[in-house]
Amino acid sequence: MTLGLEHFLILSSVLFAIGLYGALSRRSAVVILMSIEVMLGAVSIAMVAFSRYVVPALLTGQVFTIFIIVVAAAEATVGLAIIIAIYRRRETIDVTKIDLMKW
Amino acid sequence: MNLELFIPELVLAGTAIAVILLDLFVRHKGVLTAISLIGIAVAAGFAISLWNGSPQAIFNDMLAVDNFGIFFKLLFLFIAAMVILVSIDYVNKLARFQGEYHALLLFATLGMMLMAAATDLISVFVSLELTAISFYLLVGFLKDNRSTESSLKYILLGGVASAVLLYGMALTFGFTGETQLAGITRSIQETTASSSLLASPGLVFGLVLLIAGFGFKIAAVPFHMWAPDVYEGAPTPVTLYLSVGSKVAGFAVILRVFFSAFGLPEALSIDWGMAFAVLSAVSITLGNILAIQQSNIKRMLAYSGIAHSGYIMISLATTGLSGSAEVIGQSSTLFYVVAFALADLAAFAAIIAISNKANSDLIKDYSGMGKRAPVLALVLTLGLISLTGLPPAAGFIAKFYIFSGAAANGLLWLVIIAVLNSAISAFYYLRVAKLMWLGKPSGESGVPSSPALRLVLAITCIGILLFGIAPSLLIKLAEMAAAMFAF
Amino acid sequence: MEAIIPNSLVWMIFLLPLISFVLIALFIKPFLNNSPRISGYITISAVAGSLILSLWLLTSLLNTPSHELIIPDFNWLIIEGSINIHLGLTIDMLTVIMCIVVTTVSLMVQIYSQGYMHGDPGYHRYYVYMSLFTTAMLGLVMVDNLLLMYVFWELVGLCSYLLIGFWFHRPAAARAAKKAFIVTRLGDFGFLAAILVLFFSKGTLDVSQLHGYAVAGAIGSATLTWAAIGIFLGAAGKSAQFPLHVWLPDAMEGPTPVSALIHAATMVAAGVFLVARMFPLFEHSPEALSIVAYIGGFTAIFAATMGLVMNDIKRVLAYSTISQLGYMMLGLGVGGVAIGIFHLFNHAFFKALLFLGAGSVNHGTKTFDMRFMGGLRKVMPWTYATFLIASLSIAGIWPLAGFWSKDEILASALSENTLLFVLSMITVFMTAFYMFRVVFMTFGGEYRGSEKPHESPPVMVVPMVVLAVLAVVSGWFNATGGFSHLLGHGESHSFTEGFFGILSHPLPWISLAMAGSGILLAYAMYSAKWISPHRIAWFFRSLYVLFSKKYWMDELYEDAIGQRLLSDRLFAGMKLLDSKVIDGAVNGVADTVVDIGNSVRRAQSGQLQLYGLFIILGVLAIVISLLIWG
Amino acid sequence: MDFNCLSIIIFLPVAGAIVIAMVPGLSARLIRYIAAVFTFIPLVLSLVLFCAFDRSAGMAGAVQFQEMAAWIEPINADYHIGVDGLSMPLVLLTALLGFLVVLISWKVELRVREYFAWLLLLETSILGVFCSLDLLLFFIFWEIEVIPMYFLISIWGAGRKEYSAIKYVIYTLFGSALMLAGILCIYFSTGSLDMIELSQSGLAMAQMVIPAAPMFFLLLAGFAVKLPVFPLHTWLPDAHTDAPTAVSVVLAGTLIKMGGYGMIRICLSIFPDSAQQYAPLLLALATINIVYGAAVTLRQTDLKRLIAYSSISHMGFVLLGIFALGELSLVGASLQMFSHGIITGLLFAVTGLVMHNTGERNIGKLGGLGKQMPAIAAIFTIGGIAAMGVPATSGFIAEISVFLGAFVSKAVDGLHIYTIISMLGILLAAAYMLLLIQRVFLGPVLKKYSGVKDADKLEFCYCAVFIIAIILVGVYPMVLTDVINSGIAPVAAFWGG
Repeated sequence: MTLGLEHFLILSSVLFAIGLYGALSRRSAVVILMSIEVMLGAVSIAMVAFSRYVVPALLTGQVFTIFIIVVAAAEATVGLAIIIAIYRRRETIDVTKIDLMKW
Repeated sequence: MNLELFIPELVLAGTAIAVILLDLFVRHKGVLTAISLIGIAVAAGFAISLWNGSPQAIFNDMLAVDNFGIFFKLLFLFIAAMVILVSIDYVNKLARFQGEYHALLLFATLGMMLMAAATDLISVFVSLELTAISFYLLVGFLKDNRSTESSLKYILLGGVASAVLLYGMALTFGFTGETQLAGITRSIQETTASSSLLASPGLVFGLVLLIAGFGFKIAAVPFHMWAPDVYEGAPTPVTLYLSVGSKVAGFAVILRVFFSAFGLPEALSIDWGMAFAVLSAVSITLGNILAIQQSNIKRMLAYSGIAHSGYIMISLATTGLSGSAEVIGQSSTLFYVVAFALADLAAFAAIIAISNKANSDLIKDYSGMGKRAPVLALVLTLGLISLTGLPPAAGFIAKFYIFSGAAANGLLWLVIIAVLNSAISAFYYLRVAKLMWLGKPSGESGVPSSPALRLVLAITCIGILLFGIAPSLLIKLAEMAAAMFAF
Repeated sequence: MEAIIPNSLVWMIFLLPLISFVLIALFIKPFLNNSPRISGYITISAVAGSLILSLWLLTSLLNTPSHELIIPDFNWLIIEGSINIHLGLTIDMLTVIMCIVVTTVSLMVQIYSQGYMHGDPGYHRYYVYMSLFTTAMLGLVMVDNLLLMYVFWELVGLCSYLLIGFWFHRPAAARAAKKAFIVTRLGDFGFLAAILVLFFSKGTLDVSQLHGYAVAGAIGSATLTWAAIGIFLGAAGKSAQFPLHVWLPDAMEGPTPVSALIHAATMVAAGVFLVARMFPLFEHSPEALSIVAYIGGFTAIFAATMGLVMNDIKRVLAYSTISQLGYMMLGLGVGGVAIGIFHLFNHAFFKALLFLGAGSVNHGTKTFDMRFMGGLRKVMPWTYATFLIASLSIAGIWPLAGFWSKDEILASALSENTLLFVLSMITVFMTAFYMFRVVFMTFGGEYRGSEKPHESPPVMVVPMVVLAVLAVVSGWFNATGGFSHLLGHGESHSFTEGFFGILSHPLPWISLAMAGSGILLAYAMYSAKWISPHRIAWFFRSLYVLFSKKYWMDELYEDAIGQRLLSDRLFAGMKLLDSKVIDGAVNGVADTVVDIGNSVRRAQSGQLQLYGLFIILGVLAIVISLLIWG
Repeated sequence: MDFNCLSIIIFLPVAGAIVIAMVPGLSARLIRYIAAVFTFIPLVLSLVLFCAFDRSAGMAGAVQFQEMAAWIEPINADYHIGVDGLSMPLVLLTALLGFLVVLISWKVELRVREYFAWLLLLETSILGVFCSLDLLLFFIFWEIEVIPMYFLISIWGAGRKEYSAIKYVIYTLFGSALMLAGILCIYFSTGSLDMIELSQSGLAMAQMVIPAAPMFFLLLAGFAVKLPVFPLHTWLPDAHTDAPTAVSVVLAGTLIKMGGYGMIRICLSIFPDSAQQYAPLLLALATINIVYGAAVTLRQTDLKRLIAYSSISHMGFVLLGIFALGELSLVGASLQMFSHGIITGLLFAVTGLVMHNTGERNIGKLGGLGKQMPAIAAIFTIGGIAAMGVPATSGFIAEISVFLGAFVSKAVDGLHIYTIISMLGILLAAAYMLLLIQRVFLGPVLKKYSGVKDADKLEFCYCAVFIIAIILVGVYPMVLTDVINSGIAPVAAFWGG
């Protein structure tokens, strides 16, 4: 069996779904942030796979992926900083308890 | 490559860095404000000089320099300047990190300018994230419970939305082999005849994910739920910037991406046109209905902003449905965002001054403001009138313009929903006005406002009335900016 | 006065009272409110001027072969191609007779009022209304256009309203005024509808043109009948014909001179005049004409029955008026214009006189209730004499005025319809009875009141004497058919053998016998006391109750229909519908929107993961709908 | 005319409003005088225009005193104003009431500056509606009126004033929202916003993307709310009940006339076929308006509410006249608009006096005031008589023209029945007006009102102006009908005169 585009895409979508599930179900803000990273990783896989199979002559997907990685890192940094700020004030990072503003 | 075309962005980036550095040395923080404003003015000057040149591409077709982009860039620069001016009154709450505050504002502005110019999915993504990350920080700038909570909600949901958007981009790329917007169109056109690309749900699915990702930025229902919470908790100038800057930038991107990449009727434009029409109807209705019961004015404006996104989406729907023959969809978007920005600026400027004094954003604390601060109350009223869409404010012409495009393109049902909702919206906008002019004042003292704030009030008021009574000029500019779409 | 009257002076007949009205309303009342009598002098001179001019007009007309004058008109409401209303006058014998009746009675009443209204705080206001009334009444009889007739028709109704309610602080007066206006307006509904029908049919409202069309048979018979019935409905309202008669007895709340002028002599007769004016239409519609006759005949006896039992002197007179108006309608219906109008002419004088007499009695005794009168013949001899003459006249005793016109009506009825003849014969008896019941109760016997009675001042007595003379002689105009001849319309059924020649027929003797027995019965019951009125009342107690309760028609109209059915049920229901259903729906929609908002708001729970879920659900929703409809 | 008379008439009041609002330190007294001056000049000018109006037959349908300037070129919207026979009387009426309400408001003491500023802005907006010949301009003026009304009712009103004010606003906005949709449809079917051009060529130049009927109804909705037409009328009693006197006068006098004006000017002129097709429906509603409105009026216990409901009934005559589609009926409808303006204006003004002087508005608690306030009673009676449509008042001429015109019009089937039923309205009108007069002014004098003030000189004067106008039109209707007919003739020509 050779690996085809669909295998990568299945992997990517499964990963994306896992990340999404994590982001929507876990209570810890940090875990949610990690789940988002998983989703971005899933996208990267799809991107690279597409690049490899659809336009093998070009590196568009790879370049895109690099940008994604960079941005994800920046986002994670900022996210963690915010989580720290929250923790300092409330001593919790349980997102279900962070619901001061609603309705 | 011609770097001259990129000077406005460079100036702005330079200013941002300069502000951070200067923050380390200067004691009088007013200098930072001045520098930021000067940087914005210079950038705007360069941007104006580029107006109406022939459209050009830079950075390997990553960015375009055309009237459309410049129109938005100037708008963002104007909004940024206004936001910086109103921030002066808010400054006691931001005392510690003024340099960062201004720098982040400038970076957000830069991001938005890039969004307006981006012509490649990669540059779209990067500029979007530049804006977003700046805003994540700005939202949490107060570091109190509400501000940080807003920030957390914003970044986590923003992350999810980014991932969704990216997945959409990936699918688009995968099915067309292009990240270039123009390339995507070309690819779709080429493959329409030969393969069943469009028949496969993959590209459509990608398109939907793009709509969702961008819908998050513009707070379209059902991707809107972050907005009220974030608006409420964020520092008010940031809320203002978020509601007029970030949202408008979102529309700039949507127009560019959807029209350039999927603008042809055979390239799904009917599909996304209808999708936006439905989203618009839902957004307008829900935004208005939910705004009625709000007790916090910022939250109310958040919901009202959702409704206004809905109105603007009418023009997106028009764009999608009218195809390439006319540009009224685009030009009406441009007019509307300007009118909306002016009205929101006016309202928020007044709110900043009042909430500074009253130390509250609750609507009930606006009671009797007409007596205590007649000028502020008047401006706020004018802003609300413009948001309601009553003449002689610019908001009326903006709505008229948008609706006229929609009515001409078979969206009469949507127009009727929209106009009826305008009537509903009067209910909650006027409620604030009523309270200010009819309510009993809770205190005797007036509300102080700085010259900077008064300048903002004056500019926005003049703008609202000018574009409400003599809108020709702005309509012409919008048409020039939108002309690049006609092909 | 051999010369033909100039056109401008014809206009002055109508304009003089108008000038008087404007003068008093705009200058005297605001600025000279404290000068007594001046308003009266102005009004009297204006009306006197109109009377003189009317007489001149009469002679002019007699000297004109056609007995008609054409007066050039003014444009009033002209919309090219749509409507064309000119303000013009039609001057024929009918007009002139009416003018003379109106101005004569009005003049007498105005003079009388100088005494009667002396010292009343509303003195000037009284003359404002009176002048306006005279203006409007003259306008009504003179104009040549149906729409303009309607204008003045309504204006006399308005004056009637204002004058009935003259003493508006009395609740009864206020109520009566309102009732009068509304009931007559019910009739005007028909008049207006007739105007619409005629205008629709012929595009013109010019009276002489309409006559022409009617005579030429150019109006469809159904249209003609409906129009005639509509007009008669208006006439019935104004002339208090059954079933719209209920307002007139209550209208006696107004000052008595007003009752004399408006509610006896002129305005209430306007209905008769209207039918006479539009007679060519009725002539060509037998159905309408017989309706007029039957309603008139029935009203005559119907009102008379109620007149039998009233104790208020003015109310007796009011029912008598209704009854006599019924006679006039009957006369129009069975005999034609001349007969009806001749009775109108005579009735105006003797009935005005009766009312002025009643006013004089009231002036002396301060009451209208006959149970507190009696014996006044001694203290008020002039009043007694004139009242007696008028009573004899109305009872139809030869050779007084009432005899002549009433017998003509009876004769016409006999030749047309036996039933109506019998009814009107019975009415003759009743009329004589109730009138002499009044005479005996008021002037006969001993005084039963507490106030010390006295004769009225000359300013009141002189007009009564003048009217008494007229009440005797006015009937003689037609003793040889001269009056009928002048009016020209229709065949005269009357006996035109002259003053004594009429007695050669059997009919006058029958009617005289009926009248005589009525008088005799009244004498037996109220003067000689041979028969106790109480025993009679007890004997016919069911009828007595029926009459004295006025057939419960007031209760039927005001309580059952007006209040219970319409106001409390229908209108209240509509109000409820308005506030609960229609407005309630509006508020309900608003509340629903807010409620929806409140429940949807709960989704915004502050849980960011829920928000994220909505993003995903949104995506799925779009995908699914694209798959379905895309 | 070189001199832009109409523009001056329209914008002088708002200029006055700006002066009053912006110039600091004005005393209340001075503000009143400024307001009086800035409304008196437009009144004089509109009288001049009314007299200068060319009534000759050759000018039938011609729009006079036009002014035109390019405004929003990209969407073909112009600043285009002018008057024809239809709008001229309404402009005069608005200017007249504009001045009189300043006098009526002379005793307002609360927040005088804002009050007069809003009042003057309101006048400009109404004048603008009647003069606009461009649909967008028309709509803008139409909408501007909402804001002053909102504040005037909710600040200076009484009772549930805020509820009533917002109800008014929401109703109006819903109506105008639909109207806006209609205007957009017209614009995109024809590419024009010019009302003259549209009425001359009708929808001939349309590329019919949208059928005419929906456009007709969208536009009609806006006008129907304003007129108001059953069942969209419930805002009116509330607004009137709680509005200050002067605002009631304007509302009844001119604002609701915008509805009737719009129907003739837009619905009838641009959609003659739809108007004819749907006339039976509207005639039925007109009949309901008249009879039902009058019936509900009879049961009212609040003085102002009663008169408000009577307005609903009276405006039914306007609707009847309009959709009978006959020349005379349309003239009658226009006359009725004018006449109702002055009659109900007077009634509200004098009702305000009664309420102000006695401090009571419940009819059941009033009584016998004829003795204590004879002048007010006389004025009210004259107004009431006019409202009943008694001849020699403008009310009679208007109603009789509507009836005659509707009855003879052959444009719609069944008009006879509608007209006859509608005539019940004047019967009921007599009932409620007389009942009102009886309960308030007649009957025994009540002790509790001893010493109440009667009308003073100023009050008497402005009432006199109303009365003179009522009688003048009633006695010599040609003073108006000539002008009106020159505007109506071309409209009526659609259905064969």
